[in-house]
Amino acid sequence: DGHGPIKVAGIYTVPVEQQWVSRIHIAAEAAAARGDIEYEFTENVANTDYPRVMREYAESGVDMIVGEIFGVEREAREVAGEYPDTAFLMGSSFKEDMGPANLAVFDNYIQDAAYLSGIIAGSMTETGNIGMVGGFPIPEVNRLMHAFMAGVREMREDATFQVSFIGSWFDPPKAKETAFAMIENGADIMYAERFGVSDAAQERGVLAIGNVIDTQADYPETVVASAIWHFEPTMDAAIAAVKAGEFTAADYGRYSFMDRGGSSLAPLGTFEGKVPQEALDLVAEREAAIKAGEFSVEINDSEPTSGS
Amino acid sequence: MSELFDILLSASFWAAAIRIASPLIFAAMGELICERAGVLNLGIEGIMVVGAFAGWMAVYSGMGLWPGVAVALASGMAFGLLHATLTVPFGLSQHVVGLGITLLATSATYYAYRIALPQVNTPPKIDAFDPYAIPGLSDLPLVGEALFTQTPLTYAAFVTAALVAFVLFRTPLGLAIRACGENPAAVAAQGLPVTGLRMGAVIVGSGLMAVGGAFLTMSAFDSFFFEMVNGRGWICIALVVFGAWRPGKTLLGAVLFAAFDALQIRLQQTELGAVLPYQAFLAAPYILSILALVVMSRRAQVPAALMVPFRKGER
Amino acid sequence: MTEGFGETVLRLADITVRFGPVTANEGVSLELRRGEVVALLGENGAGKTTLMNVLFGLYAADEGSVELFGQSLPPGNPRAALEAGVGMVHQHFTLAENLTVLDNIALGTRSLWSPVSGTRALRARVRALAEEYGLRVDPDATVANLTVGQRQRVEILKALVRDARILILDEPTAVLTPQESLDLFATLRRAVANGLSILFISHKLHEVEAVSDRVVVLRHGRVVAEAATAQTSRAEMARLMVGADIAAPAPRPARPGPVRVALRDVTTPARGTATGLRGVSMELRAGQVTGLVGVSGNGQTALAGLIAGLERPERGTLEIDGKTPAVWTPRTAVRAGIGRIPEDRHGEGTVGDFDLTENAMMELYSRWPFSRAGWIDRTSARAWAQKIIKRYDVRCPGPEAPIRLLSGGNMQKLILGRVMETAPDVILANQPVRGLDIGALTYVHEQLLAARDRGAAILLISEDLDEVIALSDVIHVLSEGRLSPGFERGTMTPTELGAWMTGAGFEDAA
Amino acid sequence: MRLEPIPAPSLARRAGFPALALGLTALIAMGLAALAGAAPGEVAWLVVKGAAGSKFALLETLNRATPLIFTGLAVAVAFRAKLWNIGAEAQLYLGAVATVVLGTGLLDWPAATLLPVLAVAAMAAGALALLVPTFLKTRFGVDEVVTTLLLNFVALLFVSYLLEGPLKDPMGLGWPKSEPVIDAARLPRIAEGLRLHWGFGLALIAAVLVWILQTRTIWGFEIRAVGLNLKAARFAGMPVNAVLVRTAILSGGLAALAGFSEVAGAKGNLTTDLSPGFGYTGIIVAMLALLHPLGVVVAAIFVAGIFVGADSMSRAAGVPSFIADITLASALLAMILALGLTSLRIRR
Ligand SMILES: Nc1ncnc2c1ncn2[C@@H]1O[C@H](COP(=O)(O)OP(=O)(O)OP(=O)(O)O)[C@@H](O)[C@H]1O
Ligand SMILES: Nc1ncnc2c1ncn2[C@@H]1O[C@H](COP(=O)(O)OP(=O)(O)OP(=O)(O)O)[C@@H](O)[C@H]1O
Ligand SMILES: [Mg+2]
Ligand SMILES: [Mg+2]
Repeated sequence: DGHGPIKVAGIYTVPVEQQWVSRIHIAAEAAAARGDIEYEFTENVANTDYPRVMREYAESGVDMIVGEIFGVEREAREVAGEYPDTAFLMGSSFKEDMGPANLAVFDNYIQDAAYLSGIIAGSMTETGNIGMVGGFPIPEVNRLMHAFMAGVREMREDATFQVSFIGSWFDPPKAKETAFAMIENGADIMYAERFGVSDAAQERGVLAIGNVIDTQADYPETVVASAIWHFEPTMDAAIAAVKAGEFTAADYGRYSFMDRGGSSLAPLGTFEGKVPQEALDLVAEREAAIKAGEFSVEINDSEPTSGS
Repeated sequence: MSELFDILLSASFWAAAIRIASPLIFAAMGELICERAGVLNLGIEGIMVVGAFAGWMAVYSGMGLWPGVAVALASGMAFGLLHATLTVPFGLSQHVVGLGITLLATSATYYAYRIALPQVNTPPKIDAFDPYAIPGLSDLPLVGEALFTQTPLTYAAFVTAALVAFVLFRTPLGLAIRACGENPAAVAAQGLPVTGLRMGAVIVGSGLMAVGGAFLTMSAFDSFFFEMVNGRGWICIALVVFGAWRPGKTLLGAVLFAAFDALQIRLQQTELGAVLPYQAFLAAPYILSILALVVMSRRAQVPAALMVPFRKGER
Repeated sequence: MTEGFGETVLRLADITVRFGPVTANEGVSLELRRGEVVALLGENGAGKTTLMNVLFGLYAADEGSVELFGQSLPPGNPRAALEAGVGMVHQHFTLAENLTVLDNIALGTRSLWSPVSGTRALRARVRALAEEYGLRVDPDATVANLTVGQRQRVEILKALVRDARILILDEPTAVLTPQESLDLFATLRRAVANGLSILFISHKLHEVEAVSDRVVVLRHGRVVAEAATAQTSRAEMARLMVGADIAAPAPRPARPGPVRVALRDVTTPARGTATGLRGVSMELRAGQVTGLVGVSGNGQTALAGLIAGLERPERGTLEIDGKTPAVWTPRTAVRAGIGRIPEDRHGEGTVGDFDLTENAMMELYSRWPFSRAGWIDRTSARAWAQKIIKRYDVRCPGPEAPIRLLSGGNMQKLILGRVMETAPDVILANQPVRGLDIGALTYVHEQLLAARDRGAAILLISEDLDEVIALSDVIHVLSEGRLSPGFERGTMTPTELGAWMTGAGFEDAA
Repeated sequence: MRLEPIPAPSLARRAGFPALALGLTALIAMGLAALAGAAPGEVAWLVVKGAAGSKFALLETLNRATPLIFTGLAVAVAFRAKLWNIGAEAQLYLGAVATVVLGTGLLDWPAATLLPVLAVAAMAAGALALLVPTFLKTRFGVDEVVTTLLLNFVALLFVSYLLEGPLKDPMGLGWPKSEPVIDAARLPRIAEGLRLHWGFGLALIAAVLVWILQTRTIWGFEIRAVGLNLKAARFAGMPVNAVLVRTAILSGGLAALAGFSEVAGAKGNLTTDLSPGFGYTGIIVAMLALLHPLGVVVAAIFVAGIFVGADSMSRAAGVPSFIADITLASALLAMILALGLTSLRIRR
């Protein structure tokens, strides 16, 4: 298209290993590898420092800033307002109409895939007792848990769920202990929102469902299915908009939906042939319906609780 | 109520408590040694991070597990040397040095991680310590599963506590260390090297803290994550006070604290879990620790020269 | 002058020690022979402790050398001194209070790398030595629970266990009761008979006379005199120390006035190892010194605390000028015009890191002119401190110097000054001359008598019977919390008081 | 060989050692940058530029220093009385909670009355948070290092509960944060368009007031006496427990002002990551300042400047951003060593 690479800066409040952020980071690196962008990033930025870092990058002349402003919505919009020539593509709880014209929002709307992973889980559980360990009950986590639970119920109406939040993004030993407790309490499938949960499942010989990233390679006997977030469609759409000079306030959240390729169910891999056909059929049917726009999974951002 | 008893009577609950306690035991013993010698070591949180990284990295790059533990120990001792140099001969503020070392050790670890593993992915896994059922003992009812089917590093934690108790209370070296924490002038008057003793205690203590960190990446889990130490070091500071600076009571405190933690995880799935917010459960071990301190409070046990720098021949 | 003793065991040659601008020792030379007891005399701050610290290796001398048993001692190395057979009992005890007696003695007796503590053998040895030298103390007691006299014994045991052949005692009797001092001297005699040599520092000249073979006098860091004890006298020693003649204050008749403080059947609770008061009644009259004696631990602390405002009667009443105060705290005691000289000048009397000005106004800061409406007036405070420094001859770098740098005697003078300058109606003088040299001691006594003469009621608590007998118009004895009747000046001999102190008098009276 | 204190260090020592410390810090930062493959040459300059090279940079430094001044003062005041308050973090959060509870519309007053009321309410909340450990200390002899430390965790979980429960912003779309405070509850910006707000001015005023209190009033005299020798203070007639309580109120209140200032000045609302450890950094700030209230201002600006500058340098030089914390930690340790060496010399 005659354009050289645009300059993109990522600003993340956690290290880039964190699942959610890692998807953005990997998409950006892929775009950089293709030569579409020049990419640099700053990680582990406290929210107190976030507006300053935004401003520094904007001052340095980057074309687009990608990041997450859940904790600094108001200040971030102020900064964006001062740099109308810079595109801001930000993970945010709000919608595009609340901010300046150059700030677009996105989030991990992968409830479709989470729902499908729930169907598989529902078909694999024997006890009907499912354990779920999360970091914090924020919308990005809650909506996937709800979608997953809805999927499970498609196969097991009587399923019960154990839900716990460990109050930390990075404490695999704690997540593991929490998972152990749930397994002792009868869970035979673990929903692995955090690192450490699949490890507990593996050690105790129960199954796990992955989330956001695919970790089956690490737990071949344990992780049955995963709902994967692909940030590439979001990133690529934003890059194209910037290059075309058409970047405006918009909700890029749609690009995370399954029909846009923003999420998918990971290949069954080692569990090929081990999942009941009945479930696979339902998954195929619903996936087609979702992609055709005939079926939508409810987006429920409220905190899930234990129970049925 | 009956649910509570069911939990408390299950071997797996106590096994979890012992697992959770293990890193705390190592690190709390390290802190105890430092404080017995008269040095408050607030570097503990950062030193645990270093140990968690160093041990794991060593194994990841091809070393055996026990050599990895040794690397963790050495990394902690290196930071201990820095802490000791600044606080003992120079007598600088133990608060600043400790918090500064926590900041330094943490950030240096993360920096090293980024340079060592620049490609972003899930951190690689190592073959961590596996549980080892001690023949005979592990067949005992309840305690067999709780105590004797743990990883070797957990056994090492208990052995360490026993060793620390033995050295501190049964050997001349331990006596000298304790005396340094009570009245360094008395130690100097016997011709013993207060500076050397205090530095040695801080270095060895820091090494143990690092092993506590390594437990997280080499036994409790099998890879390294930023921030995974998650405040455990600060808990150990509290455990030492709770244990009245005695290894046995400190160990007991660690197990109790861990038991509260294991209990809150389980109680979240009971009816209580539906009523109380999850934060109440997470806060319970801290609040119970404070209450336990109120019940136990015996101030007289504080090493009299804790945080008091010593320079020979100063009035 | 040293004939009759064995070979020279210790030779200090031309020792000079400087602390910044202060020269604590200047060209000091000294010899000690086997079986000899040498007393080191000198004013507060003359450099005695410094010299002993050099000998023991705690300080390194700037110039000069130390030779032990013919071998020169490496400087600044207490280990070497210990191994050469020097034992030191420090002026301020070097004991770890939260450890046991045995632990304190064991410290440093074995290689640090020894895998066993060897306490069993040591306990036996301590028992044996304690028996031999009459140093009774429970090896398993925690030092914090011991009386000063018992701590003293632990310190000596520490030296004996190491087979010390030279024993340094820095003011060993400053905090001992007369009986404890006598026990100590008996011990020392046994040690000397066994071939020990002793260097001994004391301000109490009668002890020096009784115990030492030879005296060495330091003034301003230099040796100014040396003499066989037999060939000198107390007056001579005092003159050599101070450089001028010292005369004890002449006794003058008291003119007792009204009762200022009265205790009516007061009982106080016991605190730790310290006995409380048991039904004590007592009156402090204006213009009169009331002396209080007793074996340490018999309620002196409780009585002093009561007058100082730290303690309240559990039963009975305390009356100040005929009225029972509703609130009784240190603050109300100060307000009621009670001047207090505390027993422990480091712990209670002063704040070491405060300067002299701040220490001088410790009790008065909330009053005019030291503060107005909550604001401190440093200028008034400094002027006040300067006045005390001048009047009471407090030797110090100035009112802005931290008080911890002062010698004990000078610290005591500042406390005395801040009490006396408010012209209190009642003065509590608790061990007012502990550790002071003869010059300072005489000065303090004169000041107390002057206060009496202008009408103050004085309570003098001391373990030094001679001091109490010399100064008091009325003497009471405390024993197990009970108070004897008041004995008028001149009616009691030390022996009779001693009987009351052991409790005998109470039995006879009952 | 041993170290001995110098009574009155020369100006050369007092300026020279800190300069050496900064030099050492620069060397460490350069070495680390080189390790990450960046050219070390400009590193030191980039730090200075990032901290104070422009009006924006300078104001950002002062902005980040603002909460540190408050928490530094809080710690300095408490440590003077040997009240080991490690809980400034908890007090900060409780101050913020009070600000949010009253400032989001409950009190609909004009700024001139609302702001002082919010500040006082915040101080009361922070004071309360420290009074609990102080009471446990004076009443039961419980070590306050541990209680204040543990209460940090409890306070943060409490805030987390509030933000997911009663204080949750209904407009926040599920993210745990409070409603924004009303406009009248916002501290105005000092310069339009930049982040620095009048919380900084308030911090300076607080520092001067604390300094006056400590050096010129009988309360300050009592606090220092109690800290240096509690027995002597009691003997002299000082109301020791009352002094500790007063100190706790002052210290907790100052820390809480950091929370007030961050909410009313910087953020406008409360989240669980309001403070990236300002309470703990306050301890460092206080000790670097040798507990001097005016020194706290300097130390806070120093700490903030090093961090902001080194963080900016990490982007300019293209090295992992963790270098900012390493640089800060090195600077702290080097500086505390330099301050120590200023008044010490080696003898033989
Ligand atoms: N560590 C030190 N630092 C600075 N000055 C010191 C030190 N030790 C002693 N001095 C000073 O050296 C001088 C001699 O002190 P020293 O303690 O030797 O006196 P002393 O004769 O033992 O007095 P006292 O009878 O009061 O015990 C005093 O002026 C004292 O202030
Ligand atoms: N500098 C000191 N170092 C150690 N102990 C001291 C010191 N000064 C005083 N003491 C002692 O602490 C002990 C505690 O009090 P104890 O019950 O033994 O006696 P008491 O009732 O206080 O009577 P008194 O004070 O007259 O001896 C006393 O023996 C007291 O003399
Ligand atoms: Mg002396
Ligand atoms: Mg006493």
